[in-house]
Amino acid sequence: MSLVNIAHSNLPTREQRLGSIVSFEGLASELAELSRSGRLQDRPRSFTQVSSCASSCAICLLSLIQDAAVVNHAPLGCAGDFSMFNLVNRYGLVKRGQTPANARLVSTNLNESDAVFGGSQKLEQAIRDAYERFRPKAIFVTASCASAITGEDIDAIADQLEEELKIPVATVHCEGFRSKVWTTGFDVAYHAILRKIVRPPERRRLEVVNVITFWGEDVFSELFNKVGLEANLVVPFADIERIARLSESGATVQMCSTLGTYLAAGLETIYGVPEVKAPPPYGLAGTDAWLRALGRAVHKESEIEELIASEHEAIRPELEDLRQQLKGLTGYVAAGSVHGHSLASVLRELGMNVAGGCFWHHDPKLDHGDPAADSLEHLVKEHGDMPVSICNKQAYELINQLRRMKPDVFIVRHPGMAVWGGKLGIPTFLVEDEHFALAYRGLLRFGRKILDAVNNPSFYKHLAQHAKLPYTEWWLQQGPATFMKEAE
Amino acid sequence: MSVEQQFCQPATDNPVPASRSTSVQIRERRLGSITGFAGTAGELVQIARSGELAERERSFTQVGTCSSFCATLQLSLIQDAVVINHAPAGCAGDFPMFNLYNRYGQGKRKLARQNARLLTTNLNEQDTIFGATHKLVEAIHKAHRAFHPKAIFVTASCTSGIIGEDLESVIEEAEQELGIPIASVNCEGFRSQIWATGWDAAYNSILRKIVRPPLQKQPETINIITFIGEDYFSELLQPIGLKPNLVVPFTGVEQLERLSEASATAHMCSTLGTFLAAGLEREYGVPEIKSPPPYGLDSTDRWLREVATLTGKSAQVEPFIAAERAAIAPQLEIFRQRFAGRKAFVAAGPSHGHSSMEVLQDLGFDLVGSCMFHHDARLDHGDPTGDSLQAATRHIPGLSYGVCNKQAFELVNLLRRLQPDLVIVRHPSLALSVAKLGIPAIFVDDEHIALGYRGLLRYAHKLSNWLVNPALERTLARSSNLPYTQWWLSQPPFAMLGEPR
Amino acid sequence: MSATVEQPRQFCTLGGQQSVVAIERAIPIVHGGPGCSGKIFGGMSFFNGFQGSGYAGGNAVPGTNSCEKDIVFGGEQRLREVIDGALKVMDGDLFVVLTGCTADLVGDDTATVVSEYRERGVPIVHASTGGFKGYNHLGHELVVKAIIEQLLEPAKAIHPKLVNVWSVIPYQDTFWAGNLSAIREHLEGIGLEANILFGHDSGGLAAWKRIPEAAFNLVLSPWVGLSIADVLRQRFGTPVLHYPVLPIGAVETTRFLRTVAEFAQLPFQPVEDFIVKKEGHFYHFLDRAADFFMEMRWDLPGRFINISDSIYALGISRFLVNELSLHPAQQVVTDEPPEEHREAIRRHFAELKEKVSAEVIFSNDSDTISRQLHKQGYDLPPLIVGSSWDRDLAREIGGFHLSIAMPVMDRLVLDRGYVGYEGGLRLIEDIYGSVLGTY
Amino acid sequence: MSTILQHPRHLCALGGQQSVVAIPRAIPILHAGPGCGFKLHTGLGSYNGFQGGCYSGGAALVGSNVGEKEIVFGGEQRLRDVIDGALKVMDGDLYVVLSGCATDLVGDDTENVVTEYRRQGAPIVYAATGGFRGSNLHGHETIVNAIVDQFLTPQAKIPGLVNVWSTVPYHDPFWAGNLTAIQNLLAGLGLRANLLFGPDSDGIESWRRVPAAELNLVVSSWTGLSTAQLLNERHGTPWLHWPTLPIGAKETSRFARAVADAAHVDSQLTQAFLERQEHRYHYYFERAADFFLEFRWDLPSHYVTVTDAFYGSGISRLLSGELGLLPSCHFITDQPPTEQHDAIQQQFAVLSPELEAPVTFTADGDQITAELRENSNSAPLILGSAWERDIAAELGGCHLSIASPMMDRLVANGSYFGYDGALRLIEDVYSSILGVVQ
Repeated sequence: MSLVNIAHSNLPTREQRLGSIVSFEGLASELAELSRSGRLQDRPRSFTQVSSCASSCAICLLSLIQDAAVVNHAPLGCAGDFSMFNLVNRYGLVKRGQTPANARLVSTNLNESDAVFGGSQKLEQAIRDAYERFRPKAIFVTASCASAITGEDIDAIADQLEEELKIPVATVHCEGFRSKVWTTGFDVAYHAILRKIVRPPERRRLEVVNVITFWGEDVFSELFNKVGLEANLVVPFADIERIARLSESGATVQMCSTLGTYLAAGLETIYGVPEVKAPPPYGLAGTDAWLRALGRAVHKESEIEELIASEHEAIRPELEDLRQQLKGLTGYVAAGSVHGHSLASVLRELGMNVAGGCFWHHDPKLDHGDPAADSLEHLVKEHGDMPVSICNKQAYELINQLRRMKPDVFIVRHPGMAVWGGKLGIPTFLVEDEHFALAYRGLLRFGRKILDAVNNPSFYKHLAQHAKLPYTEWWLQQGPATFMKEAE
Repeated sequence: MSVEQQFCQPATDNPVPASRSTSVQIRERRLGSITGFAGTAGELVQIARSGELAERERSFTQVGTCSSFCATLQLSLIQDAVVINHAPAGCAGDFPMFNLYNRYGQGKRKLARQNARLLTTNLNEQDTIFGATHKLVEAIHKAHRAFHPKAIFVTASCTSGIIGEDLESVIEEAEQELGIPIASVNCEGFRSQIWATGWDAAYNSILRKIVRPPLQKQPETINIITFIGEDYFSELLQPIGLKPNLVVPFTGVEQLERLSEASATAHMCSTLGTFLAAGLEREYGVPEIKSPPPYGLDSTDRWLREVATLTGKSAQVEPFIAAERAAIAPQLEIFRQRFAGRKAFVAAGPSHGHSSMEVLQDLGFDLVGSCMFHHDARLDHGDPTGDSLQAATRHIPGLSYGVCNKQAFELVNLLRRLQPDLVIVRHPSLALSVAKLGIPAIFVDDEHIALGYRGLLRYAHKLSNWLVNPALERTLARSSNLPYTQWWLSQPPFAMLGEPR
Repeated sequence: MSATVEQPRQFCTLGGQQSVVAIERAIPIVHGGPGCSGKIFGGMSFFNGFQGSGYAGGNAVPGTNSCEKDIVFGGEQRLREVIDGALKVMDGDLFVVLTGCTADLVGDDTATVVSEYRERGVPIVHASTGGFKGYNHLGHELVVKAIIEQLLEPAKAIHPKLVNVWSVIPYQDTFWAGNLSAIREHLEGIGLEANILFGHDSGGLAAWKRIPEAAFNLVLSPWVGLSIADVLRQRFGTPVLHYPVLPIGAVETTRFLRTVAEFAQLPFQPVEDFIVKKEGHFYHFLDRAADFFMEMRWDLPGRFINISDSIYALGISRFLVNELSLHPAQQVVTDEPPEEHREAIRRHFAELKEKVSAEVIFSNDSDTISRQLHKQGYDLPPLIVGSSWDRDLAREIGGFHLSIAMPVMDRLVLDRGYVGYEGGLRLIEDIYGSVLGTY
Repeated sequence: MSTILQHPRHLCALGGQQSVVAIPRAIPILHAGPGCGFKLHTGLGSYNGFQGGCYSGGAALVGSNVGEKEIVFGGEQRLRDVIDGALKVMDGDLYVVLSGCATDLVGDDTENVVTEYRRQGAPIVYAATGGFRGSNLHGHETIVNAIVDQFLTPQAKIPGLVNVWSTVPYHDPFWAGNLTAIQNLLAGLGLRANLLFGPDSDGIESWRRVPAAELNLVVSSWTGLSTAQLLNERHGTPWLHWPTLPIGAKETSRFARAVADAAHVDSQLTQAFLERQEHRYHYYFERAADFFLEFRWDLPSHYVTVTDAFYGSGISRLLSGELGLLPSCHFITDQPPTEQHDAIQQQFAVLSPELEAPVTFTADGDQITAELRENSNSAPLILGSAWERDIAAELGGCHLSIASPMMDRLVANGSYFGYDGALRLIEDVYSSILGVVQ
């Protein structure tokens, strides 16, 4: 059976589709086992700090499509992250040698009277404005708590404007309250893309491999070219035409299967573009496995074997040296689930201990449902067990954990979380470019970065001396899971 | 060669310099130029014409500027050349300024922005005793390796001059080896009180080493000798089928090689270009436009007519003049009324200062006086029709007029008495002395802005912008303190000026 | 100082003129060629943060504008004329005659001429600053020593809290004015009276006359000023505290203040109270922006490169390493320190921090510098903190750039300073502003 | 605020959370959807000068993250859970509950819940800040007035104590530095500034002192007026409203004299203090005068402001009133109440008739861009948010970010207030220009 149904404008949340959870405390092996046996359950927290919502994830991906526009049907606060995506956009363009330009984002700026009398006219107006201002190839309408609660039929409006403007106008149901798992926002964005943008293939281009990713530097092309493949990075910084032809590629891979699971599964179920079902290419073992799976999918087994051999050879000396220097250091990882598993593997392969990991949520299965791609399983099998917390960015829990773990280095992948390591005096950095540690040479880059962080910790030491934590002594004495209720 | 022989060559009567000589005669001798005069414009014109113009030296002076500055300014903006300053590091004090000009101009002209190519041999105590030609050799090779320039200019300094460095032998050797023109520029600061001599020195090196005999004449091309202003000359020349060739800044060596192919040479300021223009006429028969530069209605008419006659465009020129005058008349009238009765003063170098005086009169200002940095009794071409001061003051020969190589203390004293509504300044950091008196001081950065007919309006527009809001001058006047004694401010402005020699 | 120089970062001895301009109501008189003073003004003041004329600088500087006559027959009479005029025309408290190449080469006896005036009671001194003698760093020291040796008398009594400050060079350091007043505020904060000597509200001649009263001389610079302190020790027996690192940010400033307090035997508590207050303020903002520093988004520079005078190269290196945990790449010292001081400077860079050391080269020639920096490889875009000359270089090696060293042609500088706790915050804002501004 | 907005410069009422974060040891508690708090932190705190999360902001923000269940069955129990936890976990002196769209729309009786806790003695107040209720500037006033209304008790007056209601924390990237600068200026006049926000505030103690002040100083075009009125009703404190941000010697001295008068400070002392300040200011101003004079010919002569009202008028009084530049147009982006528009227009009109420039009230990037394309003469100097970088480049002009959102600068304690602030602004403006033209 398929979870992908593009007849509907909306789709089930991760909780409903994949049984995903946002709270867990225990061993990685336990978590993997519970997931496999289908007995995994969420333990709601009574006390919480703010997390993130689907809206951010959706707008992030869509606002980086270079010839589309995004209309956020919401009060102005929901536009709080416009400026971030704008900087991501300008920055990415500069890195790609293009002139920086502002992102194409509009807010309908819902106010009190709209809340009472409805804001449908405003939405129509905003879509027309966006069309007039940017002449986009497509317009995405992102919903909000307010628009949903006041019960606006944004789908009807979108369809009507699509008629009028003769370009795809897609609704994106990323209302914040719908899901505790903000990655649901990726799913609804991809869903909109699958529904309104992707076309049936005109001709297959088997040498092209879709790479579902964020804004990181393109480290794939170099790798793929060596075996005669072409990397097609989506969605950020692609244009509508390129996305429309996703259906023609020979395979789909991902840098993080939490990110791309829905799009990849969609392309396979609807257009038969095979999804490479393996853990992402981080660390030697991970990269080997991932490349081999890709090799099978595109029938290039032998070329892949040569590539693997030569890359291993190329990095061996420095890798040995790095392992020597990093030996005995302990790391702690906090990131979105699969990418977090990847980073943990990388640390272990660099010869470091991993005190544990804190992942923002956990998907017991992915949309394709194939256990071969279980990155947590892979982590445990290849690199051994470790304590794991599942925690949707609850800083108070994280800091409680960190104070117990006392790692030598703290590696984070989410804005706002790194600072807590620093305030405890732990050398900490945020993995801004998600490809930084990717594949073989990434292993080296990442190792050097960690060395820098631990060799000069003065910033963190001073910060720890002067920073005041907003938490009570009482709390810091409690166990991290104190506020988790029993599963309902 | 003794210091005496080196510097005390007898003055020559020959107004046209022998351009094959590596050293240009200084203006004091060549053109009978002076830096001290107080009287009326009419008097100065008359005395200069009579050949009896004598210098009046000041006992007390403030610092001036030297030839080295002017020479380097022109040469450092040639895009594929390198300038080596054979001097102690301090003579490179103006490098940053030229660099800003360079990057700024490159931006305006859509060229890739790059630092100016300037080196100093950084002379030290040792070098003054044992000589430093070896450092010059090193510098030349370094410049060649780093930039692969099409030409190298070596500018002299007080130090290199006094210790008697033999630049020429070094240069000849290096030229042989590198196969590119290398020219010495004799711009030792102490040689002349008139920094404009530096232009002459720079142009002399260009005439000697760069300019080639014409391969094929370009009858449509007019050389324009200028600074870094925008190309408004096209406005005047294109309509009558001519093309301006702006030199020297922002050209390349190849463009300079072919200066000889133009059908005439004109100036944005005849003091600036006199040596180069005369040289091109003498060496290659490229006629020089003698009449004053095209600023102000009448001078522009005259200038255009002379250009047209020389290039056989007389038929086109008359209708063009009529049309242009008509086109600007209505707006010009509005400005004239706006500026009517406003008192203006000009402090600049001749002849551009004279041009500004004409422009201001055309715009309806009352000139209450002017002060120029020096005065040339004649120009290299020796033709009196080129007398820009006479042209500028033909209606107001009684205008009080001073010559003063930017002695701020005199200017401040003078302006406190005159209290004009506006002072046009055309030299760095003089504007401040004026503004501290609360008088609007307009520093004219782009010397072309007022050019021709439409320039009058451009200029007027800019002026009215600044005259609308003199807040800056007010702020300065409120707060500022001038470094001069009450005693001095109560003396007559030219009290420090000696009797004519 | 021998090799040829492309893109100079300091000028000649006559640059001492700007140190005179920096003294309140002091008037420089230049006995040199007509263009020297203007070039120095352009290079050190105007096209260096557009610092401007000041009271008696720029076009106001009296000068002899030596011409051939003066070269051939000597310029002493001409000098007398100009001094006479200056005393009448220029409204000043202290006159300093500086000689240029011309006068020094043809051997005018400027010293005698000037001393005649001094014997008549005129507050006038002479410094022989012919450009060929060295850089303006030397010129600065020559001017200061000239005033000390020719004008100052031993003090009747020593003022136990008074300290003479010899640190950044006026105008050579584009931020000297802000830096000196920051140094003053910090020293006063721990209970000393700082005799700053240069810049606004520094007291002019009166302050200089107090130099012999000082309890000690503070040389806050790797080497410039040490010879001044020597002269003062010999003449007045004033002890010296040499602190080579320009204090930027909390770590260094605190270390500096404690060192001074100890040397001056100040009461412990007030000093510590001041430090605690200042550190609290500084780290509040580092803490507030900690997310930013740690998240290192937008590839904030992986390595930093200083191209500046030893005083800045060292001060900023310590700051970036200590406070922001950045890592040094090649460092370039451009002020050509005398040989005897280079080893110490090398050592400071070698010991920036345990496990953190930097290679340093000494050069003031852009060609040499650029070749050296092109040799290195960079994982992430490096940050160049140098002069405006280095903008092209930064572009070539794909780095970020901030102008803080002479000549600064791309910034206007008024009272900005980088010294002390506040200065550190300012430097952080400027560095990351320049980085973020590129997107 | 009703029109559709491209490139917004302010956010929604829930943005008041940042004003709570700005109070030392105050803890905001959001009763809202899961993403609201972090979006607002991103837009106001992070990608706006990268000011950061500070003590209780960023990822430390407490929130009920209401989900489908709370939308359907109501979220009051969920809120109680979170408040219980917050009182245990978060080490604070004051707790402020802010409601968001979702909970306001479904009609949770948040006020009632919070009042229960306050009755039990918890230092906690409630502000209705559902995003649709207005901008974050309204949000700011809402939380301030909530604290005043629900928390303060009458106090005996303290001589010389002045409450400062001015720049809005985090929304103005320079708020912290500006408040410190105001404090220093008042200290120079012998007054004690009661700062309610930022590192120099005593947090809850300062707030308790609010009724004890002799004067409420409102330095802002309109935000804070309602607070001053409220305090006048409750505690009879008079107020001084100064609608322009004092930048530069002229304005700052005028401002200082007005404050001195209102607070009955000895005018001799005031005079002496102000003269010292002006003297120092003019030393640096004059030092750079060569530059102003020699470069104004070719550098931008006209400028545009795209800022909150009190920044715009403050800047124009420096640039036109002291530097002699010409305004080409002003955009007011903080959406002041319509009844304030005329008064604000006046603030721009006072200079001189020739210096009148059109004043437009809008927060829409598209309208701003369009109007700039039409009526900007030559290459303008644009002082606005980072959004204006593109249009500045398009018009070949120069640009400096001084308003939110500011993605191209990092701000620590930078400030444009007063004498030093003006010097700082002049440095920054011309440095940005010089960086572009060469």
